[in-house]
Amino acid sequence: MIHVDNLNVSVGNFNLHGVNLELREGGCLAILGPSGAGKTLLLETAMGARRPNRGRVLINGRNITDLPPELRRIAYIPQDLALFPHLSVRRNITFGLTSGAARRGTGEALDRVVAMFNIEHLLNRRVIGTLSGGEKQRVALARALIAQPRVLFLDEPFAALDAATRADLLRSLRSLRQTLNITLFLVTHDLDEACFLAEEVAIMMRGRIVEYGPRDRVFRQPRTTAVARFLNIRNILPIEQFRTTGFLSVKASHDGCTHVAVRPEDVTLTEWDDGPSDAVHARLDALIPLGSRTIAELTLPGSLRLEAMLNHDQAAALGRSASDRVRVSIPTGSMIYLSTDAGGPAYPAPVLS
Amino acid sequence: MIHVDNLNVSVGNFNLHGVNLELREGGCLAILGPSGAGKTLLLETAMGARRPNRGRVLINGRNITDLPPELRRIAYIPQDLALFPHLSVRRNITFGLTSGAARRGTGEALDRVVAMFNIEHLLNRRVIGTLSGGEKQRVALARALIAQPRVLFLDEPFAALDAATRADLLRSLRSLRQTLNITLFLVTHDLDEACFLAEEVAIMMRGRIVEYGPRDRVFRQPRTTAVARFLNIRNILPIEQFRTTGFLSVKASHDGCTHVAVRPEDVTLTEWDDGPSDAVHARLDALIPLGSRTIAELTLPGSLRLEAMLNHDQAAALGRSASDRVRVSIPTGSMIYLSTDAGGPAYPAPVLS
Amino acid sequence: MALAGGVVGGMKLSRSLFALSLACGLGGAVSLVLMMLAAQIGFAGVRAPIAALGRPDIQHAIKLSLFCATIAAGLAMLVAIPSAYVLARYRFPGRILIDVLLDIPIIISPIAIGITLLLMFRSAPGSWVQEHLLRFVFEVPGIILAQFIIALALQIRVLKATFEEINPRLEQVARYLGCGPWAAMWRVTLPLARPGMVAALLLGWGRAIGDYGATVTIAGSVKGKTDTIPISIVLNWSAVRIEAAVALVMVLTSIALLVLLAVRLAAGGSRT
Amino acid sequence: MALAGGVVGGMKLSRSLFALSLACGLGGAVSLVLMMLAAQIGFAGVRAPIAALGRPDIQHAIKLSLFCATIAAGLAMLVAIPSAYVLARYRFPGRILIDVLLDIPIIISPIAIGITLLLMFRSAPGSWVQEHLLRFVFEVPGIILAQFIIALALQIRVLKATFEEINPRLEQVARYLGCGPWAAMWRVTLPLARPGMVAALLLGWGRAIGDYGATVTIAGSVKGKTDTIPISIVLNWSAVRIEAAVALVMVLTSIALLVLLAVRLAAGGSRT
Repeated sequence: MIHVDNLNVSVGNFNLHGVNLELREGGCLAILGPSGAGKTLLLETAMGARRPNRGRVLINGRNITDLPPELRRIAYIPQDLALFPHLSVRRNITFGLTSGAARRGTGEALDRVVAMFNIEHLLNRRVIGTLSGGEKQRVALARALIAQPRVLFLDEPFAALDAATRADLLRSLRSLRQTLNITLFLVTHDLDEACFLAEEVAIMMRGRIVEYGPRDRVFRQPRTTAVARFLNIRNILPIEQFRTTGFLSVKASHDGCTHVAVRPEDVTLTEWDDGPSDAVHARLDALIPLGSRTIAELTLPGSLRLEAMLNHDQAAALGRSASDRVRVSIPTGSMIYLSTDAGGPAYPAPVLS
Repeated sequence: MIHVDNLNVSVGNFNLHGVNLELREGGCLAILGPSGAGKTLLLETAMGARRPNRGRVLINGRNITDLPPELRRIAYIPQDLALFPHLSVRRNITFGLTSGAARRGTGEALDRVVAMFNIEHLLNRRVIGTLSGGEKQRVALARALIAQPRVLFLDEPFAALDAATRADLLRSLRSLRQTLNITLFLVTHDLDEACFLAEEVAIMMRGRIVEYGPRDRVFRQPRTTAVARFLNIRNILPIEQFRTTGFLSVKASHDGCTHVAVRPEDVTLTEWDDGPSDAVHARLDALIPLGSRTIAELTLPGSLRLEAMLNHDQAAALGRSASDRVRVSIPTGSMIYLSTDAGGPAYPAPVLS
Repeated sequence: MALAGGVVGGMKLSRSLFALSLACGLGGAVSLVLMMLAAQIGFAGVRAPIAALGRPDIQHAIKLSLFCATIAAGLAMLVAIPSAYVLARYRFPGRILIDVLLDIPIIISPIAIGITLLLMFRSAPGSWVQEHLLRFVFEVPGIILAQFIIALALQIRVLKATFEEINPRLEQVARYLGCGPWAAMWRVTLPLARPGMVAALLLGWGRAIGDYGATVTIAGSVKGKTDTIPISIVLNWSAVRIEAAVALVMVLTSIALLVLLAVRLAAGGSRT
Repeated sequence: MALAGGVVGGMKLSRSLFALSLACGLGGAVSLVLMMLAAQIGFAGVRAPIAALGRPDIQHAIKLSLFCATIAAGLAMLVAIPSAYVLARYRFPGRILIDVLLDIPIIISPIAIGITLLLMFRSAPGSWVQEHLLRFVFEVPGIILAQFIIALALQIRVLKATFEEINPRLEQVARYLGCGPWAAMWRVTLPLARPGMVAALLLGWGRAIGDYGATVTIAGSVKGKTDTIPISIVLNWSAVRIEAAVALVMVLTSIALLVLLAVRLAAGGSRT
């Protein structure tokens, strides 16, 4: 439905380089990346708010690169929501319906979105500033969707909300997608949001798409250290160092890859004397409970540090043990082989004290 | 070490009501709450940036309510970090050392914090604006800690960062606490941050502390629906409705409680024909993979909706099953009994479409 | 502990000095203005000046000033709104140069503006305009032109700041909600700019009504014809009709106060 | 599809009209200012005015103006900085009233300021000051006082906006890092306010040097004594020494341009 075709944009001395994306009708594409990667610039260019130096944007095969915004039938929710501060909630929501034919259907359209987002009680509020964060979000969604746009562009829409409100809105938006069959183009730096809403994910760094594909492929099999680090896969280690520590199941070389990443939830800990034969001895430094799960911090021979994620029962068992020594094993299938980015790590390597 | 004693503050028509808190030396207290709850106001009053209407703040038994800020030996990192834009990174970090005796030790003190946060390579940057979000954080921490303060006050310090950078900084701060034995006073709306750093948690809503205690107690056994909702416990249901659905192990009445909350990770799903005898039949509406875990959305008899959190293996097993019917069971011990807040829900109830 | 007490004591003194010097600065500035207001009333009370307001020549001056300033400030708004909008919203080569050019009439001496206008009407195209279209020199249109220029520059400055404070994303969202550029401006930008537009109109009007240098240079002080309030003040003062002059000074002061209060109210009203 | 094309065509026209009307507004404003600048040069070229600059009475006027405006604007800064800081940082009862009072000298007619100062010096305490301390009326100190008031109000306004734009948390963090209130101001606030302070000084100075109404009322136009540039312009123009008057107008215009450019450079330099 939406094709972004070799888009090049410059702002000051920041550039977007040859971005190609494709989004099918009713689908959801998430653009993920650290701040400053150019995500918002890409979104604004795809929407038509900025003119690209080169490249085209097509909707249903029609080139809309030069179409004025008011004729595009797309909706846009920016990070700050941009609710109109001089209008009541009702007038904010119906803002897009005052021209021509749409005006006659205002009543039903309003009823429809009001029911959809359950904001009946807010309709007569005169001052937008007194709404809570979640209420503002729902009003912004109602305003954007009242005219039944073809595509909804979202720029970090939930960044300022607390966990419970965000979780509610994510579920709202997810069920809306199914009801309305609307296409979503989502920019975010939050992994959970992308995971929850999108089928396709593109990861952007320094003005380039560095990974692009189905969500599960991108999240489970990143290809470079920079992307793996951005995806918050905590254990990223040089292959050689990993092997010399005793994990002999790690392949010595693999398509020119230099690093191996292992998710904390794929690391298995057992007590000192049990465990499979390929397990490696390690010292358990700390158990940090985090909601229903527990992070275990480990030190392996050669001062190698690893993190493991345990569920409640495993953590309780380890916590009871008198010794701080454990055996660590990692299934061969859960090793992710990574190459180092040609231009050095696009994402600065964290160093801890 | 820090005692906040019956603090009352007014700003405009917002009030903090009789806040009492206690923080031991080397401890970490997190103030959690939705935005607009008064968290920052509490922090600023505890630091002495605002004068309370009533109440006192003591550090080590000494009343510091009237002590000017520069004599308090506390450090402060606001949400926007407030790095000095006209100074280089080096001069930002050493800003606090230019008076009197501290000046002579500048060299060593600088070396110490630079090593601690691994910011050697940033020292000679002249313009703060070109640092990345994570780099700015580390510079702000170095500036705050160079003069070895007794307490560090943090106001939403990691709100603008992506998951990987935040995770790195949380681990830095956690290990620093152990190395430096510094006391932390943290304001945040992020549950994971509080969980990761704090031993004590206070939950604030509308200018009042509504829950206060050890982290595990507060997170595992909230007492009111508003707090449970803020803690993002997805399944909060009226006791009666829950019982009539078939969960007979739910006590009909319990200390005047009206609702029961169940964490999604405590809900067990099994295939239609297995499962314990007290299990209830339900329809599986959706499986939403989220990182290493999967959310299952269920509909129970009486249109009751529940969420369950599954690990990878459980989800895979359910995913293979041809039927969308499952059996749901909930261990008696994981039911959290809640009372409704006297003044109605302090936190607006979310309603989904 | 005694030492620490000493340090705290010293700090307290330094902090008091800090507060004191701030208070002195502000107190000095405020008392200067208050002394000036007191001097006006102290000189002749309010009765004699109010009586002087009844004189026909003073009524003529007040009417002429209100007429000219209102037309000048109104016309200037029509030019100032689009100019300020372009400068606030678009980036184009030469923007900074234009910005500087448009600030000249704010900072330059009104005398220089007046002389420059006289030079313009002495040139060949200027003379042609004078002869065939409209006489400006020593005439009421000259007053309006001078005041137009003085109001315009100030209005552009105020409106530019106003438009810059309005989140441009509001207009962008309005466009995606189906508004053309006119509709987006009419339904979003202008309503939000209303306090700034009121301020620009009133401040420009106030500056126009108080102008002496530019007005007197191009329109002269022709008694009964081009004597605006400031010109009439000078005429009366030199003729030692002090009550009449003071009466008009008090009129100008009251106008200034009313304008400033109205601007505050407009700005405050938008914040509720 | 044809209909849609028609709609798009109509929209295009409406959008062109939008751009056109914006361009007309800005173009009109800019060309008015350019015409004024052209009129100055067009009248006598630049040679005759430059020659006129050599005349001793004109040199006296320029020297006097530079002297008075520099002292007036410098002194005004000493009062304006603490006043603006208090107004920007503290909330106290009466703050808005003080704010309005301090804006009066910006919006009021300079003639009214001058007459008010004369009235002040006619009062008993004013006469005592004149006789025992310093003569103001018809003297150079009178020029400086008038220009001080004119510069002060503008400077407070500019500095207040500057201080308001500086994140107050920077000072707060500086305090917790061990700075007293003086040190926090000296090491954080003032360095960050430097572009604004340069702008306030230059704009106040530019307004002071261009003032005619207030200066002429309190200090008169005593040739060779209180004839600042604007007063000298009027004296020369009435004596039909047009080249001399135009020369001084061009001096004022150049000063205005230089001040505005310097303000831009100061602001731009801080952004790198």
